[in-house]
Amino acid sequence: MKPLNRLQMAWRAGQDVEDGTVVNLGLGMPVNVSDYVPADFDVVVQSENGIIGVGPLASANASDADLVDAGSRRVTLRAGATVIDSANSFAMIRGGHIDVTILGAFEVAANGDLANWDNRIPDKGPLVGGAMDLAASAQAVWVLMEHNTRKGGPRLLEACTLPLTAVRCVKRIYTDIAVLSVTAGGFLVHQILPGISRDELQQRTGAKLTFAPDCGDLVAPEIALPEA
Amino acid sequence: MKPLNRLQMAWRAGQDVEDGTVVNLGLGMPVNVSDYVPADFDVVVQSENGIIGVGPLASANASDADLVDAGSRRVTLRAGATVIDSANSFAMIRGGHIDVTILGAFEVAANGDLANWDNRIPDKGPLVGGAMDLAASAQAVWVLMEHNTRKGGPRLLEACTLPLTAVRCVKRIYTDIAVLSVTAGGFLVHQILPGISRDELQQRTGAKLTFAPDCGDLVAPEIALPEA
Amino acid sequence: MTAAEAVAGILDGATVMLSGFAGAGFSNQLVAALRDLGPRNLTLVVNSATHRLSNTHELIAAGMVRKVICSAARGHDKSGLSAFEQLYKDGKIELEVLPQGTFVESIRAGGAGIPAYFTPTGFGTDLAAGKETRRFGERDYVLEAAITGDAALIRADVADRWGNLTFRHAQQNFGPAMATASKLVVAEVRAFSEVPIPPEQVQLSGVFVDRIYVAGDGA
Amino acid sequence: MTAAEAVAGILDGATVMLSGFAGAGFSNQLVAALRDLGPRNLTLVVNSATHRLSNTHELIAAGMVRKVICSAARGHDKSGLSAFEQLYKDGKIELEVLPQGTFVESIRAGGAGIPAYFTPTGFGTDLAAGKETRRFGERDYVLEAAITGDAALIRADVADRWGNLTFRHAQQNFGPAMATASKLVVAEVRAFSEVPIPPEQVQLSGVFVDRIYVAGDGA
Repeated sequence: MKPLNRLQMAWRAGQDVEDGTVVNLGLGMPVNVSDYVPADFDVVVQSENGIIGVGPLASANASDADLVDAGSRRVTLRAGATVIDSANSFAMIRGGHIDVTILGAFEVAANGDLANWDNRIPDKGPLVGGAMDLAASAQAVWVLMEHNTRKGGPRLLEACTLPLTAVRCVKRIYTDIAVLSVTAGGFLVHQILPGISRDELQQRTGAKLTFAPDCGDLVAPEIALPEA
Repeated sequence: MKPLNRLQMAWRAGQDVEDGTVVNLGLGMPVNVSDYVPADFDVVVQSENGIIGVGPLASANASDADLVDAGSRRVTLRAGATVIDSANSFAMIRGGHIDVTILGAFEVAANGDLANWDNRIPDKGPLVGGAMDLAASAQAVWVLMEHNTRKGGPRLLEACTLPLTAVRCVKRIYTDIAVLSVTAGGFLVHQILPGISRDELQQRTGAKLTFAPDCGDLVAPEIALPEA
Repeated sequence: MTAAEAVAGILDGATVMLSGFAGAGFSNQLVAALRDLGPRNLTLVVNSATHRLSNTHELIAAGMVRKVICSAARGHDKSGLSAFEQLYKDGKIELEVLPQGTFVESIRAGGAGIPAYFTPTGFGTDLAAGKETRRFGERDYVLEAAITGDAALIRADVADRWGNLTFRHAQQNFGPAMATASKLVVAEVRAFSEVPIPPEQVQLSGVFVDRIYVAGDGA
Repeated sequence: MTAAEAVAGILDGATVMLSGFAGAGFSNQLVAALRDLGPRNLTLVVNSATHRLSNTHELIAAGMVRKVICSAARGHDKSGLSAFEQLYKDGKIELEVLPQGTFVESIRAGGAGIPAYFTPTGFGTDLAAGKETRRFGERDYVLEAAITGDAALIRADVADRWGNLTFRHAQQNFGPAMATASKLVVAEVRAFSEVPIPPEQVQLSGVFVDRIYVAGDGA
């Protein structure tokens, strides 16, 4: 079975979003998660530029340059939404009022350390944005990332090699081949892509894995990626 | 000439309020100051419960229990007013955005220390309210108080005997018999009630007085006190 | 939801925040329901322990309160002591008095994930006695700690189905900050709206509000 | 008032705050006027040093900027370096990067009289290197300092004669906090109203606003 594509990974994380929660979705893959939350769920998507209740993307002829999310996407407001300023938005984030933030990442350590910003790109200026606030203070931090780097190296490690975003914060990780949680004993595997053995998953991971007693198959519906 | 009554004292302070300023007026005598600011002045009266732009008192049949100032008086809003919450109101106060606060006081020291709350009334609980924030952070603190206690003792002292509200904060003092400022050299007298000599004023004051070169007469129009 | 249902689950020992100031924004029907519920050993976070237009004193008179954090604790009855003052005199209630700006900034900090902050307010006064101080630039500051609550009972004007609130005039006072700083937030409102309050009119997001009690005009 | 008049008096060495984020709320006409005015050795307080929809990079390219305090400084041009990045590479511009929540909380603190506060954000990361830390309860926190400005150039929707402002949607972002934290506050707005904005619609009190430049729809 093929590894999950980016939208399938977003779908998988979306299955774990609970009704009645407030979620913040990071740039890139994570913003797609809201497309896969059941339509009858009352989930509030918060964007750190102050939108409480992000709705679907705006249609081309109804888009508004002032109604954007933190990723500069022109969005709509869902029913019951409001907009606050950045100081209040980050007060909300820092104060623990976000139930789940779903972030992209470069690396996650077995103790939950997260590395998802990088100031080492040659000559390029650093870009941190709101990730440190979200990672430090959301009630739960979930990571959505490929299990391995393009060169095949592990992203789940005993200790991060890249600059940290926050310490001991990640609770769950959704990769293209597995679903894991971070426990006091390190990474715990809940689902594996059919066709990948426990040994192979361990080989592709830079820290010791434990497998949940009910560890099952990671399966997602077919979702086509949009043409680039 | 008779000492100024409470409304005359408020009138006198009102003569020094400048156009375009933001003022906060304490409970008691100070709230009357706004009645004596020239009508064509653009003065914003802030009340620490969040009203920015307090207008005149509400008439009996137009009063609204939700539109009150910090002294629980039913007020109106002036044109251009808004209302904010207490956290933002005190952020405004603490951040130095109030040009002048005019407060009542028990004692003022020659270094500007202010004592205007008292937790020593037997059995009575303490009451501090917003006075400490206003005294600590307004750009200028003016005090409106009788020159002497009911027993004739001085309220202007070398050092306060009552619990302090804030240190080194008072800039001007309007009493019933004099107008003074607080300088690096202590109390400087700007006006004295006609009929009171410099010696007598010094005798009624608990700290050394200096007299401004242009020290003049303290005169106010007749203003009748309302019947009790 | 009845007022009793709205305050259900507030337990002995809870820290409860109550909005209201200067006669506006008291959640008096919820406070009455809390009195009927009767939890003990409460810590109240309320601007005034003794405001004559609030029901706070009834909780205190009923012996339900262990401690009060406030900026004002002086009774208005010149002929005698308030319930609070009598208990305070007898050493039966604990009191923490804060400058009003520190009171509300500490609540705001509690809701904003700030455990402590420096403020110029109170430096050199009895209310800063024993507190850590530090000089920044030319001024001295006091370190103050955040305040959080188990429950907040606040008063607002209109709530919509999403829990969004509007406030009338000075009714908001401590309510928005308290709502951010408490685990269970109950709003007593004049009216309920099935349609959403327009986004630009919302003064407190429903994200912060857990329960709504429609009290009507009575307060 | 022309845009040039609106920015007049911003001097060499000034700290200037610029609003805007994610394409909304940039005060671009004021920034263009500031470029024409040409003060040198500026410190910019701006969320992104390099946002492609803001004119911030023109100030940097013109060599007017000594230091940038921001949360993002990465150019969008994949084929080369932004003006900021080139100067940064050459060691000709100073950079202070803060987590976005710390960036705006420090500005809010600057406007609210708080010289410093503890935050959990950034603890254990490179951005907290060298900063004071302290444990409260079970967590570790970083001490962060307030940020204040000599001038803030912010974008809003409508201003009234009293300087009160409204914002459209996500246009507000950093503007309200910056307005509280700067000595001179200039608002670039779409429209001006001679009649007061209704009290409950005001999003930033005119107490914080010194000058208004009516830019119309252009940004």
